[in-house]
Amino acid sequence: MLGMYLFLASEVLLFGGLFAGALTYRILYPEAVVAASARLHVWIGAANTALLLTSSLLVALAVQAADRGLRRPAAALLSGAAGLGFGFLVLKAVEYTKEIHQGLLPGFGGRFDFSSPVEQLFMNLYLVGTGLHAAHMTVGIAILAGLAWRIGRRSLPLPERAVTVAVCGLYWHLVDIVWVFLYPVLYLAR
Amino acid sequence: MSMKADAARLIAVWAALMGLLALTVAGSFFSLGAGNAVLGIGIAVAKAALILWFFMHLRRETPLVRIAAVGTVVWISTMLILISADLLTR
Amino acid sequence: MSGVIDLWPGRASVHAAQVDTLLSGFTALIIALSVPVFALIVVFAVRYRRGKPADRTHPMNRNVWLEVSWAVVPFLLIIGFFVWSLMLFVDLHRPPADAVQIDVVAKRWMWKFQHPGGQREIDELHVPVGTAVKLVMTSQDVIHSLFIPALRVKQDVLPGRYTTLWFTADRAGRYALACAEFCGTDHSTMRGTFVALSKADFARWLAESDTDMTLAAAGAEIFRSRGCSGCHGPAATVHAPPLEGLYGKPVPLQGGEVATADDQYIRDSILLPQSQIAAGYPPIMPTFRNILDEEQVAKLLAYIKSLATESPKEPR
Amino acid sequence: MTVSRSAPDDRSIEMGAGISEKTVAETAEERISYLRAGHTLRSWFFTTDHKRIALLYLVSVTFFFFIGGAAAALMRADLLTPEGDLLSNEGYNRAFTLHGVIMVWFFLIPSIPNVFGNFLLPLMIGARDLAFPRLNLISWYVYMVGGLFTVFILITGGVDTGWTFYTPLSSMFANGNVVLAATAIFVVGFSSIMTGLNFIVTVHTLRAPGMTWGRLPLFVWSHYATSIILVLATPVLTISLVLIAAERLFGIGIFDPALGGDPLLYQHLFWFYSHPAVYIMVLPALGVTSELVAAAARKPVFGYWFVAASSIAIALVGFLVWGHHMFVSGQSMYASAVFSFLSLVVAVPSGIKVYNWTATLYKGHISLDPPFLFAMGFIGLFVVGGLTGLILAMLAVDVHVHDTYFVVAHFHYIMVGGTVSAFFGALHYWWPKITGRRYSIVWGSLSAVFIFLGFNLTFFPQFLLGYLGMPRRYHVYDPGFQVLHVLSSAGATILGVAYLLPFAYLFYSLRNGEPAGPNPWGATGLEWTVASPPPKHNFETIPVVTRPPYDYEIEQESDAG
Repeated sequence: MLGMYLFLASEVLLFGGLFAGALTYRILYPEAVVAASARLHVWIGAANTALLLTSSLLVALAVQAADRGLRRPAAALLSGAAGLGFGFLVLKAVEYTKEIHQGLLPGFGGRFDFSSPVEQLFMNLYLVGTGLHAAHMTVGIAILAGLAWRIGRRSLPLPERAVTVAVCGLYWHLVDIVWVFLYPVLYLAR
Repeated sequence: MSMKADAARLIAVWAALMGLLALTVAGSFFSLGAGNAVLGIGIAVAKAALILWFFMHLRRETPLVRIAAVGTVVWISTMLILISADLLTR
Repeated sequence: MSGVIDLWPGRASVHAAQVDTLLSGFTALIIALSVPVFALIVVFAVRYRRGKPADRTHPMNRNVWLEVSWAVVPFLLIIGFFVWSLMLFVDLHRPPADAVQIDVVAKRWMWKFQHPGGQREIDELHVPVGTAVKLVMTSQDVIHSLFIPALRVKQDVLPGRYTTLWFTADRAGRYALACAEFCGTDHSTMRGTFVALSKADFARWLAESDTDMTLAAAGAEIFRSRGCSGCHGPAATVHAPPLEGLYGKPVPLQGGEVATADDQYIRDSILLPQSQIAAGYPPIMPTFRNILDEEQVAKLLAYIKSLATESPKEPR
Repeated sequence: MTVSRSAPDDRSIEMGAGISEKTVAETAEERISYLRAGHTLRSWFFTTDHKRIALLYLVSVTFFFFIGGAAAALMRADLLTPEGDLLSNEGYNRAFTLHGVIMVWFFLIPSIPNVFGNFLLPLMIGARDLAFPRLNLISWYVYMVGGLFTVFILITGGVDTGWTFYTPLSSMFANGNVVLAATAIFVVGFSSIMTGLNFIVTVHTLRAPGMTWGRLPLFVWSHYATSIILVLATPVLTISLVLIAAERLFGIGIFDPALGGDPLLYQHLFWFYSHPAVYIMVLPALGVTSELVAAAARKPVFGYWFVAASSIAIALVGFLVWGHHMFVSGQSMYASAVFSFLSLVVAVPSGIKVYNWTATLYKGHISLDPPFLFAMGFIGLFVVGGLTGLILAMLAVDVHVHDTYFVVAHFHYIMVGGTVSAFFGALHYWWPKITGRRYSIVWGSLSAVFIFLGFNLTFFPQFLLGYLGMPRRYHVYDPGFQVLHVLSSAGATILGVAYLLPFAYLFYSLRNGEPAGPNPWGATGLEWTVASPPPKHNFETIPVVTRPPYDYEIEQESDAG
């Protein structure tokens, strides 16, 4: 448990570097950052936040079920959470596609439509931040799905190995927390 | 404590999180100047605290783990505060 | 300049002498703090050598007061020096208002200097003694750092930003000038000469150096040829902020904040126009970041500064 | 520490997450030393024994030490003449970048923690292994993958950014293999995080019964403090490198000044890691010195709690001082003032340690065997390095000496004079424990003295060079500086030979050294209660600790008479 928390601490500081970047540009160029943020898809971001919060709930419930040795509910809840996580990635992909068509996503395609250089900077930060988060999501989904599968075929006996579920759950919650901060910092800068 | 009561509490926390999400989105449509940033980050902190405390079971962990969690928050805030101290006084 | 090894580099300003005094004083302090440690280690190692009879009764294993005193006393002494050095440092950041401004543009791997009269030089900087000189510096590519050892000053030169450095040289002579921040392949050849001249010599040097027009006049030329005057000029049809009397004044921005129209603000407005938009004007200014280089921006700045005393004329 | 044997308790099995369970019948096998338990390559490369992993690290860091040293030798040879006749501009830039990258990430950071920390931490706290033995092995593999990338960079022509990778030079202008180098450091960062995490959990969960926090050897305290930094600082470096690589590969970085990017943002992130990283390098060395001084004097370390707490204080305050690398960078004047003040604060705990070591020697029974000579050398060089660090923290002076040879001399005094001396001290102190053999005391003492002298001759002239205005990373310089440069290169020759010396007599001792016995120095500490070399699972039965650390009084009574 302590080991996992320490690992999470290092993850937090990993994203901390990105938040430091966001903070820097918010302070240096408040207006341009607000303008750039306003062009993002607030509602997709909100929907994604809701998806993640709900999946976190499912994971918390799954941990509880695992503690009590309830095999089937635990597996079902974990699969559900992984499914919601997958939904998040799908929405994210839709969002990226829209942004590519708008000429907002750097690194893809040749046509860009940035209203200012600072907006390009902001979108770079947005891409690295959300991309890194999506990479963490992918790992998390794989872990949750793997857990659900192993619980389902009894290779992970419950409640004896409930700690494993709890530790993986911690990781998922952390990915959720990171998004909880990314969302206002990137989408809601006003 | 019974399974149901535990589950009910988690669901209540989830409802609170969704409420906060609605609040933060709604808040972004009002122009409050610096208030927007404070509101956005404040709500994010509240959400993170709820997740940590209930979903991540920090309330049942040993003091050591709590220190680790609080320490992390202190660390990252230190970094952000000292960097902004430079930016704001340049 | 004597002997095989000079222990002090040449001094060309009062500030240099002050830094040397600070260093000497502080060195004395650290010697006072460390030599007893070295001496005691040697003495103990000899006196209490294993197998050698010595009085070893009542060895101490802890003593809180001793601990606290050797933590606190050196710290307080050091804090005294901290205050001293802080005062010198603050001085370095407060150029006098009447300082002569010289623009510096660093570029891999050369230093370019522009005097207000329009004189330009590369890798050589001539300044008059007894006059406060302020260098306003920026870089065309990577981070450089202007280092003049004889003045004991150094300041990084950043791309996209102005940094300043000021000094009053008080001894004529030729001194070294170097880039101190690693800037790529030929970093160690990015050196030059800092020449402090008496006022008369400096005036002669200024007169001899070729100069067709002052910096501000060159800026006015760019202002016309690059089309700035089309919007910001008196006959403009576009609604753009007037630049007369702008320099040094507060500018209300669209977001409600207020910026000061200093060098950095004007530079950013030319190269990153959308980042800070003056209140009441549409955000229509195109960026000039691929059109103007830093030297031209410096000239434009000199021109806009020269308009500081004129009263704003609202375009019709 | 006197140790009473307790009955085998199941607590140890329950706690040691990765220890394979042993039946009583296998105890005879357990007594076999860890070196003889298996001779196949497989038994080394897939071992989870912390002691074998420590030896894997010892071989690897030594290898990188010599690559980095070769780069340094090239530079010193090139600097003999002001025109730099040996190397091209580009070649020199690549040499010092390589030297910095290898020495910092592939030698100094892993040196003491991964070799001696790995070997000794479980022995010192009475455990059979680290908390996560497999993670420990993975961490070595990750380190080697990073190392392979570095070697690959060597073959493909190098990097020319300096080890600091300042943007926009690194992200947009440099010619070398910046992305590969960033990948190498990125990868080795994970190894650091794993090790740090492993140490923290081990100290918390695997201490033997009776091994309270107040009884931990100071070596363990300093490694605990180091681990905190490893876990919390390394990820910030990781993200900075990711951002540089993203900018170089895809043009999506956030530092581009043409877009309004702030070049100082990278420096803030980089030094948020790299200043604490300096403490990663030096804290373990401080821990080693505490052990050596106590063993040399046969006395408890003076003011145990002050020394232990100062390690933690250095780790914490060390995170607040990074801005002192940026006094002339264009950072705000007010921020510089705050960072300068905090940098002076962090000197206090270091000062406490030095004064306490000196007081420890008072009325001791001081032995001048090689490890203790190294320890004395360490104290001397560390004090010079630390106090010149205070000069650098003085704002007005730093404006002059920043980015000159003064800085180079200062950090070499800390890292080479300090950490490398402590590394050799530790090697000479625990060599009999690791190998079971004694080495030649005469040769050991000679190499300690030569390293000390050679070091001072190499680096003291650089303080003078720096104040005279010789900027660092210069390959062509003003002819006026030549005398000092030649002195420095002469010293480097002595230093180089002195570093090679131990390899000769230590290798010789492997075959021909006398058996050391469990406790050749008459020292306290659980590691000296087991055989040399230690048995595979360290302790037959988990010891119960009943006495404070450095409890030399019992032996002293007979000795002093």
